[in-house]
Amino acid sequence: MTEEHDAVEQEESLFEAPPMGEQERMVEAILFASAEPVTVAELTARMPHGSDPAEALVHLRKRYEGRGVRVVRVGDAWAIRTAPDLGYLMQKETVETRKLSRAAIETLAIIAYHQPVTRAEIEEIRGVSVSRGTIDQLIEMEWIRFGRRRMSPGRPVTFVVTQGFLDHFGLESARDLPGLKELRAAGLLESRPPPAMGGEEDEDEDDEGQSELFEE
Amino acid sequence: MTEEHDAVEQEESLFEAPPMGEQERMVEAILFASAEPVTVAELTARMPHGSDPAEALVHLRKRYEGRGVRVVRVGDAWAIRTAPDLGYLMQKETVETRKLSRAAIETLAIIAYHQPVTRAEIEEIRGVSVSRGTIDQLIEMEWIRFGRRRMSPGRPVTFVVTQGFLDHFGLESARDLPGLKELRAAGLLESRPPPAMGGEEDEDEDDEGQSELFEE
Amino acid sequence: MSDDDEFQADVLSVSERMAAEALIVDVDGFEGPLDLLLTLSRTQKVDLRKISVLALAEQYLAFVEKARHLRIELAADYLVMAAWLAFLKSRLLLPPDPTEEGPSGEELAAHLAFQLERLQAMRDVSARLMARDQKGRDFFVRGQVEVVERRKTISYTATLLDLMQGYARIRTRDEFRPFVMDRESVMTMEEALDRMRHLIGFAGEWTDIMSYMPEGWGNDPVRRRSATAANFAASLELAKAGAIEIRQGETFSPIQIRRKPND
Repeated sequence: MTEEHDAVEQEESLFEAPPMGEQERMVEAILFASAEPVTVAELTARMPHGSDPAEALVHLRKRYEGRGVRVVRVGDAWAIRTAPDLGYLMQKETVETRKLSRAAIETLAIIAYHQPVTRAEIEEIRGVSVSRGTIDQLIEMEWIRFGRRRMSPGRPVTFVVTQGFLDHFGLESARDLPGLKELRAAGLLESRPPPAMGGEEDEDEDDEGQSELFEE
Repeated sequence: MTEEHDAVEQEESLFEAPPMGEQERMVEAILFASAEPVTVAELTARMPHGSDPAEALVHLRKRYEGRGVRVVRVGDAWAIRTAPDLGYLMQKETVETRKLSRAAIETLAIIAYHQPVTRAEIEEIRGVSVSRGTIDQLIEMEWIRFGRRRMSPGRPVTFVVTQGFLDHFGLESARDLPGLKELRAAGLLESRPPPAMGGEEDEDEDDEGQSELFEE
Repeated sequence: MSDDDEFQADVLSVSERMAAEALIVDVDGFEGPLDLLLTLSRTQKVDLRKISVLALAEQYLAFVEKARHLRIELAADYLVMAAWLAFLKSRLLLPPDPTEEGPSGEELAAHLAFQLERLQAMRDVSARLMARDQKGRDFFVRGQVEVVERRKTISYTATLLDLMQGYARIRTRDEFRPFVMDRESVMTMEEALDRMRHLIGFAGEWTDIMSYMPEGWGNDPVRRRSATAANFAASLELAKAGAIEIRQGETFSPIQIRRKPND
């Protein structure tokens, strides 16, 4: 097989091989268009007889030195690849704005209205446990941060809202947040007063007892 | 949104943009990495702020002149393609394109040369009705798409050719269609309504087909 | 119309006859009258701009005649075109009648010539277009595409309104609860039926339907109303099923029920 091939090659190489510059172009085009790295044998098979792809590759490789792409060896094959220092261009940054999840909004609201507030208190008020992810997300967004530890058994950490939070929501302070009555007046609450919560006032932040009102 | 973006851009452009040689490398890497043409806008978005990909493209295009691959313009986008004279080396990469019927080819040509053109106009030119399948096939191949509706009774939809069409036929723009100038000079792209049988004069219809061809 | 005689003669020429006959072999090969006309016009072997529309009309009419003679079904549009060309022919042959309305024969002929020239032009450029270097055949795209990694930065946002509504939602959970409590004050007929089925076994004697009031439902007026209605509806169901009997002494007097005595 090889002998036969050689014989054919010798015979054919009697015809003039393309100039090296042309061969370089050919290698360039083949490497560019191939989905897989291409071996020298394959290049030889595809190029006109008498071509010397190995030499063409040397030239081509040199030509691409310092360029945006490089001619690289992959095993015993060759390919054109992005220069490693430009890999970052192959990323496309897109910013997608999403609405905060309901759990996160509620947690944030409780912290804003009740700060400083412990995780246990948040859970008491929401009636469901608060996932770590929700807290982490709000911290990462820099809308909440850790406050003082509560002077109670276990000395739990508390959460408070940040200046970033106030800036985002256009508030001077967390005290500017509308109270329940105002929310109701603004139509944000059902106007029907709950029988059990008749005379309820807006809460003070540190009124721990109030959370009992919200137990299920 | 745009203002915000501009503001950011101006702010950022206070930082020095990379040297043009570097920008050329970046454009090179991005174009090499993509099979689809990349718009200047996308290049701008992916490159460091203050970059001028349009200028980098001029340099890059020159650099690849006469090489095995070329930097080509496709509408408002750019791509690297193998030099057409080396196509014979690529039997392996050849994609078997679906054979188009004569009706489909003529319909495509009519849309390309007369765009934006309505179905009725295509039928007028070909003298036969255009089958749905033909239009569907061309749309599916992403060679044509719907254009604006014509401001005439019934507000018929128009068809125009796509960037994919330009890319497939190696055209920089629809202006580069072969023989376009001659056709226009010969008045063969005018929409000339048949002499009205009612005896009324030909209305001076706005020759939308022609004037709009070059807006795109 | 100086050409008239000349083309009249041409129409009868042997070569054109032959050409017309050759065409008849495959009518389906034409995409329509205009396509056929374009093919016919080639037999004139002149620039399409200098074509004789009259001669063309003659050729076409001869073609249609021949097709009819050979009993070839011609589509309606071929016949429409034939009729139109016959009309055109008469206009071209007769001296223009100044009283007649409508475009002159020359105008009509010029338009037909334009249509043919335009169709031919589109065919020519179709061929030129398809002869261009094509992607995937003559030039090629990058084989090893690098996937542009889309790094999505998600920025979360909320408005003050979201915040307030979120808070309101939690703080008014008890206000929403009445919907649950409402249900607690409601006795459905199914519940009453279920209950009464069990109890009725012991009701051999006439008993006031009100005595079936479940415990704790008699004091709250809301609950009492609901339970009464449910019990009454359940009683009717049971009576319908033949399980109990119902009676009422007079209007507004107590309703009594008892188990239907076994026969």
